[in-house]
Amino acid sequence: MSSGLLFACGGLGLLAIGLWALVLRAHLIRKVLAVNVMGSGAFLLLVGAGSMGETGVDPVPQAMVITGIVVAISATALALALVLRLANATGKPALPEDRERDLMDEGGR
Amino acid sequence: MNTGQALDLLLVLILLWVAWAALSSRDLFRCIVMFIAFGLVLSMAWVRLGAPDVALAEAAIGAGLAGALLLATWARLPGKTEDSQLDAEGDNDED
Amino acid sequence: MSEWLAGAPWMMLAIMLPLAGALVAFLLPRHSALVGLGAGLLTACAALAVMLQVAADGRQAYQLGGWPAPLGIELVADGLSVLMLAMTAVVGVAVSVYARVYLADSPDKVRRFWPLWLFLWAALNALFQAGDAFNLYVTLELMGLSAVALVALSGSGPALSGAMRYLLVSLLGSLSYLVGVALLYHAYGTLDLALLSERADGGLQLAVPLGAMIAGLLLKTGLFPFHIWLPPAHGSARAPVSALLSGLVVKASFYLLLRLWFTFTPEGQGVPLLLGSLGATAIFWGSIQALRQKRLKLLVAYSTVAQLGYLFIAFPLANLEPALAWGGSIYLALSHAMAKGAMFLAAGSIMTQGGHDEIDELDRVVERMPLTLAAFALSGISLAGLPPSGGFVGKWMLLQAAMTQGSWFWALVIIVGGLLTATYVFRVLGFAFTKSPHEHERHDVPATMEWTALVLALGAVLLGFAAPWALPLLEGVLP
Amino acid sequence: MKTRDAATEPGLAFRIGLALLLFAITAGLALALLAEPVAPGVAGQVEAALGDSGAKNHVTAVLLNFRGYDTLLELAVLTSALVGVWALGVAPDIRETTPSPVLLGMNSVLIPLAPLFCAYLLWAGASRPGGAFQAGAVLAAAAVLYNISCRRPELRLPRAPLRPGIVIGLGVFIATGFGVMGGGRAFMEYPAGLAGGLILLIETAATLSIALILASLFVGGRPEGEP
Repeated sequence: MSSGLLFACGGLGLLAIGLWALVLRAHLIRKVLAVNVMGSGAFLLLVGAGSMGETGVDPVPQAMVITGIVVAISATALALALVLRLANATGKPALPEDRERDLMDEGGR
Repeated sequence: MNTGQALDLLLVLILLWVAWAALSSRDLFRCIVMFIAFGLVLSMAWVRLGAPDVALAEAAIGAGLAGALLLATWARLPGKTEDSQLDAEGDNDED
Repeated sequence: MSEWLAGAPWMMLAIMLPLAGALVAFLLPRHSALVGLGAGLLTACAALAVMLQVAADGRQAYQLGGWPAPLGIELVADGLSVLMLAMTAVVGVAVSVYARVYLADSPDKVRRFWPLWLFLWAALNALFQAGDAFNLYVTLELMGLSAVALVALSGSGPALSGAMRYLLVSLLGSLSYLVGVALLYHAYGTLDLALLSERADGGLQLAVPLGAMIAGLLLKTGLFPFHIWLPPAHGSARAPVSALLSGLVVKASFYLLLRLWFTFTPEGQGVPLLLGSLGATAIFWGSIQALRQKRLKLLVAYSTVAQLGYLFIAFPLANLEPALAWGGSIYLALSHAMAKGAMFLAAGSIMTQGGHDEIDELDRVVERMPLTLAAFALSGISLAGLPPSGGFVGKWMLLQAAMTQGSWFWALVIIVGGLLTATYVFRVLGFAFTKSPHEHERHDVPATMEWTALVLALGAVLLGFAAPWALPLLEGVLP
Repeated sequence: MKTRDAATEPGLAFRIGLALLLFAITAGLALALLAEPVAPGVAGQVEAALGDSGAKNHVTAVLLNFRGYDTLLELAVLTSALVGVWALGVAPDIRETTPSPVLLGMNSVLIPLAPLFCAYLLWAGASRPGGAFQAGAVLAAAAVLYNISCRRPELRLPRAPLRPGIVIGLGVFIATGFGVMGGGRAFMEYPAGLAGGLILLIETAATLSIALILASLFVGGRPEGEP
């Protein structure tokens, strides 16, 4: 089993874990974390699968992933700014349909 | 299976475990810390995949700045107690 | 004429002009409306020039950086691309003119609207001309982020939660698309769509990535049952933004879906039948929800859910009658963009005038704003598919495709959907002619707003006459 | 522990259904991943054209030259995210707190080092791992640390050149793309001898913008006084 395939499979695992949390968690910061984990999974799949075929490293998937990382931080920043505005406007960092749900936020200490 | 592959397998398992911890802990602060750790483990994975450029970007942006953003947002959420503050990242005890 | 046309790289300009415009509008916040309108007009000219080029000389390609694919990225424009570019130009200019007046009372919003809208315009034009699978991902993200920020611009609680949900859905859709790109590159070693089309030979290696990409795009297009995010986002944004989202942004992901379908021409009847059934369900569900809405903008937003359903009826019909089915679907997309754009703009004028958009409190709005109501009615005519509108041409082609192959079920869906559309449009018109028992505040609406909506709605009706010129552009594009 | 409201939480059946769906999706993706044959990517072509690209690092050559258009749009994504965050409103209040001495001590070492490290990454990017995005991120991290350690409003990010600094990366990228046209060259087609210098120019401007944008994103909104 090549390490490319191994990491690509790890990427699939991250996609599944992330999607699970994206659907089930109500707290919006958790949803943002979930999307980021999914994104990392897709990136691992991109580079892992790209380095399965032949010897040597293909720089194109790597360049795509660097692009993807910057896109991901942009989306994360916009999402977090929205979470904050939404929480300030409605009192809870959750979508209206999830407002009654357990947000699993115990303050941290 | 040689040493390199064993290391890779270990790295993937840690990666999955850290991701799971970042998404399922009941303590949101801990989740964010785990997410930063996730970014660091991931950048090791990039090194193993022969992608040092990606590893640098991941460590700086994916773990560092995304983590700082998440912590800042978390600290600014309404209803936080006074002592849950932004610079907890510098000297916190991980619960 | 064609020498003058060939002299400039219009395809690239149609992307770079709005991008540069966005930067200048952001840099000079006090002049953003002027910069934005200027850049918008230039962009529209560039898009129309691409259209003329393609109409004269057929498919066009442009190598960015001078590197040929697969090493570099190529821009590609064919008949389908230029129809979408032209649709964006027409709706974009109308919305720009409207927005300049509509937002004039809040200088804050003006400054934020223009850079975002120009980023969105650049993303749309880039998407319609992209020939590279990964470049498409970047354009999808640029489009998604600027669209989400535009929704949030209104600042209200519902708009913020609508924007948030929209952002999550949009990111999930793009990620699903990206997974498909990763697997395609893994299997075929290229990102160039033309090369992929040659190399892809079916089997799991094609089916799985294509499925992931299509699923992501369905989510972004808002096809039933993935439409949940659409009405809150489209209904809570400011009127010009709603017009852009319902008119253009959902069409962009639909365009990409068609592009992938035409590139890979998947076999089998199961998926087309599924897409068609979801489309039929969307028509009924969206129309019934539209009928039940109390707020005008939500009614118009649910109408988008229903009309998007029509676009997917083409999939099961295309097997035997590809030209009629795809042509009808694409023509419906074009006319829906104009009609729905006009309808949201008209709704915005009504809201500005009365300070609310409760349907049963419209209170004889016809007396005060006959032009706006005419715009609403005309766009309703196109949505319902009455002649000679663009909507009529599109639905008639779909109907013909269904009749010639004896698919009475799809024909019935098309006809009943049209009747339902007419019903919810007339419900609004009815209240616009009745007096409400309550008193309402009244504001003046600038004539520009009323006229822009009317011109766009007229365009949607007259689009029917453009069919003999527009449809031949699609020759060679359809599978 | 909060009490869970059973009625609003997704039930067991939903979770099982979701798990099955995720398993099916993952299995499908894995099957496609394992299917044969696998085609080689475009690594060979990158290698062959590397000499004309103006960069020795393969990834930099792809990012700034062969697929530079992707990078240009990616900068647009980053800029649009900032415009979007600023459109949401003024930056939220940052609570006045005294940062810990440990952090302050660390910062007095880290912040001066950051520009050095940034310059190294930018310069190294041409031949070794590094480049504009990593360099920009390091600079932004320094700004974030600075922001955390001195939280007095007058010590926040510099104000006057903020907007020009934010757009300069994308602006220089686009301007260079147009600038090299002529003599039959396409948009962004860098002349062979000049490619290295032009890439460095673009990367330097991009680093500055990326740093400013990332740091401004951390602030979470429009700085007070920005129109």
